[in-house]
Amino acid sequence: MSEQTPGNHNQNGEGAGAGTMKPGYHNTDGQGIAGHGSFFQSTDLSKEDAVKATDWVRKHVDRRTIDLGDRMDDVREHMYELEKDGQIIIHRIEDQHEPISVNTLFGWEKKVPTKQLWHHKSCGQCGNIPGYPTSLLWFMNKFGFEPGKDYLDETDQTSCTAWNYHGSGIGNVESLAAVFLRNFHQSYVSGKQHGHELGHFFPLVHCGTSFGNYKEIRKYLVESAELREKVTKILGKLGRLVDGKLVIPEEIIHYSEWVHVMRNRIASELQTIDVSNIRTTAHVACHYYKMVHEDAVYDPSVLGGNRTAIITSTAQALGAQVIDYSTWYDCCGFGFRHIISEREFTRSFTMDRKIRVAREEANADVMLANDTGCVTTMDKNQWIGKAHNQNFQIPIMAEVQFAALACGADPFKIVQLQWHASPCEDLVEKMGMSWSEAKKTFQEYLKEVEAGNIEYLYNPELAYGGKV
Amino acid sequence: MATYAEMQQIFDDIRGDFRYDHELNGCLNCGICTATCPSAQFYDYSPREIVQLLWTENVEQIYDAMQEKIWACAQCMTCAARCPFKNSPGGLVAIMREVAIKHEMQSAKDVLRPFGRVMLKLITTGNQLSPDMIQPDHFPDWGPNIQKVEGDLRILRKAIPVKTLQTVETAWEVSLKTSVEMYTIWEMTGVLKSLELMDENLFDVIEDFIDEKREDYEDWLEEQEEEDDE
Amino acid sequence: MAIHEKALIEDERLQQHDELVVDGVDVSGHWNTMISPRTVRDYDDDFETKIQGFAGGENVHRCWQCGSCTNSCTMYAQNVQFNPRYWIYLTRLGMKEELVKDKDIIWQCVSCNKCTNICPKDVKPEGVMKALAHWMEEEGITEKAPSTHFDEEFADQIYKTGRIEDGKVMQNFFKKTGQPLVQEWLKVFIFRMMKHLPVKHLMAMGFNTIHTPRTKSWGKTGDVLKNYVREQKEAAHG
Amino acid sequence: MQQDTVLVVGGGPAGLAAAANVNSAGYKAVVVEKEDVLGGAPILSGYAKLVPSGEWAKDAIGRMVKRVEDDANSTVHKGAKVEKLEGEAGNFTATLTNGESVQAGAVVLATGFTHFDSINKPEWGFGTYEDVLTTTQMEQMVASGKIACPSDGRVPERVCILLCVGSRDRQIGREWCSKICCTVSANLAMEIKEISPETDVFIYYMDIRTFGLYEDKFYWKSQEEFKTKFVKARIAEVTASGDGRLLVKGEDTLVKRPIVIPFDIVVHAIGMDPNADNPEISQVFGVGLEKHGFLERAEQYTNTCGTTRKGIYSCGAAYGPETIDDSIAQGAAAGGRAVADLHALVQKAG
Repeated sequence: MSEQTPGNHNQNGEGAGAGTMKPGYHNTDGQGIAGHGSFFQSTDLSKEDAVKATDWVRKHVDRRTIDLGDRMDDVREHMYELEKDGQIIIHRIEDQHEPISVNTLFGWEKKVPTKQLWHHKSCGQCGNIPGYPTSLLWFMNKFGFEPGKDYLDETDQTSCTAWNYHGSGIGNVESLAAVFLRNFHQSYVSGKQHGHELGHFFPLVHCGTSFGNYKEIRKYLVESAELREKVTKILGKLGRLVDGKLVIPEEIIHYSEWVHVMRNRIASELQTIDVSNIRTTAHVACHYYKMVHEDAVYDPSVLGGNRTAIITSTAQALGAQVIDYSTWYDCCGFGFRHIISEREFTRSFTMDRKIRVAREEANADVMLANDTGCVTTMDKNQWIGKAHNQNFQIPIMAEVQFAALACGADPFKIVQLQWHASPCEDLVEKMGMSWSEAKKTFQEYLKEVEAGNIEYLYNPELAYGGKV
Repeated sequence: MATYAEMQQIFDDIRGDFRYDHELNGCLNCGICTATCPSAQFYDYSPREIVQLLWTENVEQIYDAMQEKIWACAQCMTCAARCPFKNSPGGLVAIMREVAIKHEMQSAKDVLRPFGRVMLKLITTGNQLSPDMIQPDHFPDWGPNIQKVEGDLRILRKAIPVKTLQTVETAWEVSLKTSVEMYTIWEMTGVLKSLELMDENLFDVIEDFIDEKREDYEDWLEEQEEEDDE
Repeated sequence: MAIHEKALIEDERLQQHDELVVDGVDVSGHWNTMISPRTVRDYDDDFETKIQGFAGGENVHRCWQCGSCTNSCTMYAQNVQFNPRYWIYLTRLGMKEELVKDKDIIWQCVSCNKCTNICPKDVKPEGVMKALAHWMEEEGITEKAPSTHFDEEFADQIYKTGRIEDGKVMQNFFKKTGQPLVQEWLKVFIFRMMKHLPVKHLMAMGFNTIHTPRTKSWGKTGDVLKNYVREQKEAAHG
Repeated sequence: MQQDTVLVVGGGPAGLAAAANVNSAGYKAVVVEKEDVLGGAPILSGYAKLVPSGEWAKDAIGRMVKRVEDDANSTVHKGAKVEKLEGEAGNFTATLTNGESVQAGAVVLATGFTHFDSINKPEWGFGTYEDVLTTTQMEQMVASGKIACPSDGRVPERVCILLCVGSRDRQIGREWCSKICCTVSANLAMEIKEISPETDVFIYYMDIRTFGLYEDKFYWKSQEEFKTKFVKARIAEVTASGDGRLLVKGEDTLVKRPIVIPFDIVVHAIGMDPNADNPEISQVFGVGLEKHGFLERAEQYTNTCGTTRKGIYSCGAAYGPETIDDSIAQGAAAGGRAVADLHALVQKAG
C-alpha cells in the first residue's frame, strides 16, 4: 500500500493506527485502519484532495471529549465543588502516591497511584483465587516496596457487599454507600494509625464489581444530598466521619490499573521468561469497563484506543500474542445469583460464548481476566462441558498471575494455581517450567507449613493494624 | 394474584425510587440492550421489554415481569453501557428486585432461597464468599479438579503467604470491630428488615449470630480496658 | 436447584442426562443441564426467492412492516399468534425455523383478503400465506391439504387421458384422504341423478369409470403437458 | 465601498449558491475556503452519485464551482480562513490567514459540518477491522467501480449498512437525527447492487426517515427493485469470527431474538457533526451556537438566514444536518437576504 488513494489515507499510523486486528492472527503489521486493498482505484481526486477527503478520520479518540462539551458530566468536578462548599473531604492522590496519569474513555485524565496503597481486598479472590492478591503483593515487594510502609493489608475492611446487592436485591443503595464510605474512611485514617498524615495510604480496589459499584455509589452520593444526609448519620454513629464530614476518594482505582501503569517496568525490570509464543485472549470484567464506563482506561497505543487497554496492555508489554475473538465484549456468565442458584445459565453461557470461542476461534493458550467472578465462572465451569460434547478447555487466570509467572514467580507458592480447575498445567509447561517439579516442591513446602514454618510476603503482625 | 391497586402501588414504589429517573430517560425500541444482554441469549428475557413496560406504565405486565423475568438479569450492566438513550435496564431491574422484596412477593422468596448461604455469609462476616463454600462436594458440576493439590483445606490456606488470607470460614480475616460496625449498617439501612421479610428463619439465625458477636466485642473492649488499667 | 426461569426457555433447548457420571463424579440431572442459545445466527438468503416462486408470494419483498395486514386480519382477531406481518418478515430474512413453529396455524387463513385490500405496498399477504402453506406441504413439514390431493388427482387424470372421469376423481380423492369410498351424501346424490338420467348415459358413465378412455389422438400430449408444467414450476422456484 | 460586497465563508454547495446569488444581483462575492479546492464535502470526501439527482458529485458540484469561478464579480481565496472580523453590518473588515484583508457589508457563514468520526463508537468495529467502513468510504469505493472487501479483495456476499451511527445517541452526546443517512444508505445499497449484483445488501434500522419525495425514489426502489433487506434492529457490536467474516450483533426487535449474523463488509451510515471548527468560528465572527454546537439561527420565521449577530447570515449544514439540495436553496436565500439588507442600508443612507 504505497499509493495514497482515497481510502488509503491513514496508513501513517497517526491517530487510530496500529489497530487492525485480524481475528485469530496476531497483530504484527501495525498497519493503519481502514486502508483499502491494492485493487482500490483512485477517484478523480488529486492525491492531496483525496487525503483531505477523509482527514477527519485521523482526528482521533480525544474528540470523544471535545465535541461533548459540558454535556458529559465529570463526577470529579462536582466533588471538588462539594469539597469547596465544605460538605465532603476528598481523599486526594498526592506526590507520595507517585501517580501515573492515564486517559479514560472520554479522554479524561485519571491519576493512578503506584505507591502508598491500602489494599482493598476482594472476597471472591481471597476466598477462591488467592493467587490474585498474592501475585500483586509479590510484585510490590519485587519493586522494593516495604510491606507496612509502602502498602497496607489490614483486617479492618469488609467486602463491598455488591455481590449480594446484584444477586438478591437485599441490600440497598444506602447500605452500599455506608459500606463504601466506612471502608474508605478506614483507608484514609490508616495513615495516621501508622504514624503518617491522614490520607497517606490510598485505596487500591482488587475486585471488578467493587470497583464498578463504588464508582456508581460515588455518583449517587455526589448527586443526592438526601443520600449524603442519610449516610452521614450512619457514619457518625460508627465514628467514621472526619471533622463531621464524609471522606470520598478522588479516584476509584482498580488493581489492574496499577498493573497497567506498571506494565513496562514489570516487563523491563522483572521479566525472566519469554512469552512470545503464548497466545493470550483477554476478558475484561463488565464491571470494570461497562459500569460508569467513562472511568475505564483507554490508551491509543493499545487496540487503537478502541477497547479498554486493561489486560491487553499488560500481555503486550510482556511480549505475548494477543488474539481477538468474536465474543470479546460478552460477559462471562457469572450473573451473581446465577452462579449460585441458576448454574445452568452460567455454565451454558460461559461455554458457548467464551470458552468455546476462545478455543475454536483464537486457539488461545490462556484467557486473562481481571475480576474474581469472571475467573471463577470461566475456570470452574469448563469441566461440565464434557457432559454434552463440549469438552473445550483453556487455562483461566488473572493478568497479574500471568505476569507473575512471566517474572519467575512460583506457580504454587505465589501464583497459587493449585486453586484453579482449568488446565493451567499446560500453560506453565509451555512457558518452560516444569509443573510436576514445582508441584513436588510445593508438597514439600506443605509439610513445612504444617510444622509452622510459613513464608510471608507481608509481616503477619501488621495485618492487625499493629504498629511498625 | 394481586389487585390492580396493589400492582399500581408496586409500580409507584419502583417509580418513586430516587434512581428511577437516572436510569430511565425514554426508549426508541432499538434493541441494543437486548442484543448485548447475556440473559437474552438463553432466556426469553429482554431488557428492552422491561424498559418498555416501565416507560408505558403497564402495571399489570410489570407485575408479571416481576414474577419471573427480572430474576433472569445477570446484572452485568452491558445494557447500560450501550443504550443510546443512556438508560440502565439493569439498574431498573435492581430497583424492581428491591421492590419485589419490599412487597414480599412469593417469586422473590422462591428465588432467594438458594441464595441464603451467600446472604448468611455476607451479613455475618462481611465476606460474600469463603473457601469453605466452594468445596468439591458442594458443587459436583465443577468437577473433581477443583483443587490441583490434595490436602487439608486449612493447611492449603496456611500455605498462602499472606496472613490475612489464611482463613477458612471467611475470605480474609475481618476484625471484630469491623464486623460490629457492619451490623450497625445493616440495621440502620433496613437490610435486616428486608431479610426478615424474605426469610424469617435465616433472619433469626443471623440475629442470634450478631448478638453473640456484639457480646464478644463488648467483652474484648472490657479486656482492653483492664489491660490498659494494669 | 431447579431453573427458576424455566418458563423462559423452550423445552427443546434444554439438554439434560437424567443419570450421568463424568470422571467418577455423579452429575445426574440438573447438575449437567445445558441450555442451547436462542440466538439467530444466520439468514437463509435464498428463501425469499423460493417463496416468490409459489403462486401468491411474488411481492413478498415489498413489505416494509407497517402492520396493516395483521391489524385488518380476520384470524388475528381470533388469535394473536396469527400474524401475517411477522411471517412476511421471517420469509424475507429466511428465518425458516421460526416460520415452522407456526406451521399449524398459517394454513388457517380464511382468504377474506382484507390484508390484500389494505396493503399499501401491494404485497398480497393472503397470497404469501398460501405460498407458505404450499411450501410447507412440498417440504413435508405439513401434510398435504385435501384440496391439494384433489388438485393432484385431477391433474393426473388429465395427463393420462386428456379428460376427467368424475367418479374416478372422487374415488381416488377419498382413497388419498383416507375417507370411506361410500358416503351417505354420495349415495343420495347418485340415487337422485339416476332417477333423471337416461339408461344409455348411465351405462356410458359406468363403462367410462372402468375403462377411462382417452381423448381422441391424445398420444403424447399428456407427457408434453406434464413436462411443460414441471418446467414452469422449476422456472418459478428458481 | 464595501456595501456592494458580501463575504462568503465556505466554498461548499451552500456557499457557492450564496456567492452565485450575490453575483446575480450584481453584487460582489468574496469566497473564503479553508481547503485548497472549492466544492465542500461532496468534492472533498469524494461522494459518488448525489441524492436526489443521481448526478455524479464531480459534475453537479463542478458546475456550481465553475459558475462562481467564472464570474468576474467573484473573488476566491482558497487555503485561507478568516482570522479576525471587525466592524458592523454594512461595514465589516475581515483579516484572512493569507494576509489579505476583505471589506464587506455582509458575511454569509456557509461553514458546513464535519462527518461523524466512527472511532467514537468503537464497539462498532471501525478502526479495529479493515472491512468496517463509513458511508463516505463506501461512496469512494462505488466511485472506483468495484465492490470488494478491503481486507483481502474478495467480492462480498453480504454487505450491511448500520443506520444512526453518530446520530440519535446520547452516549456520545449526539442527540440529533442527521437527516440524510437513511436516504444516502438506500441510495448506496442500490449503487452497490448495481456494481456487484451477487452482493446482498441489508440495512439495519430503528426507523426509516426517507422524508418527502425520497420515499419511493430511494427507500421503495432499493427495496423493491434492488432487493435490499431492511432489518429492524439497531446494532450493538461488530466483531469478527475466526474465518475473518464480521459478526453483527443485535436484537431483531420484530422477531424478539438476539441475532449474530455474518457479513463481509459493514458500513457505518455516519451522521453529521457540527463543524469541528465551530467554537473558533463562533469566536471569530461573534455568533452564537445552539446547544448541539451548530450555529444558532436568529429567528426561525422572519429571519431564517440570520445568526445572532446583525449582518452575519448563515445557511445549510452550518445550522444543523441538512441535505445538499436544501443547503443550496438556503445558500441562495442567504445570499439574497444579505444583498437585500445591504440594498436597504444604501437606500436608507442615500
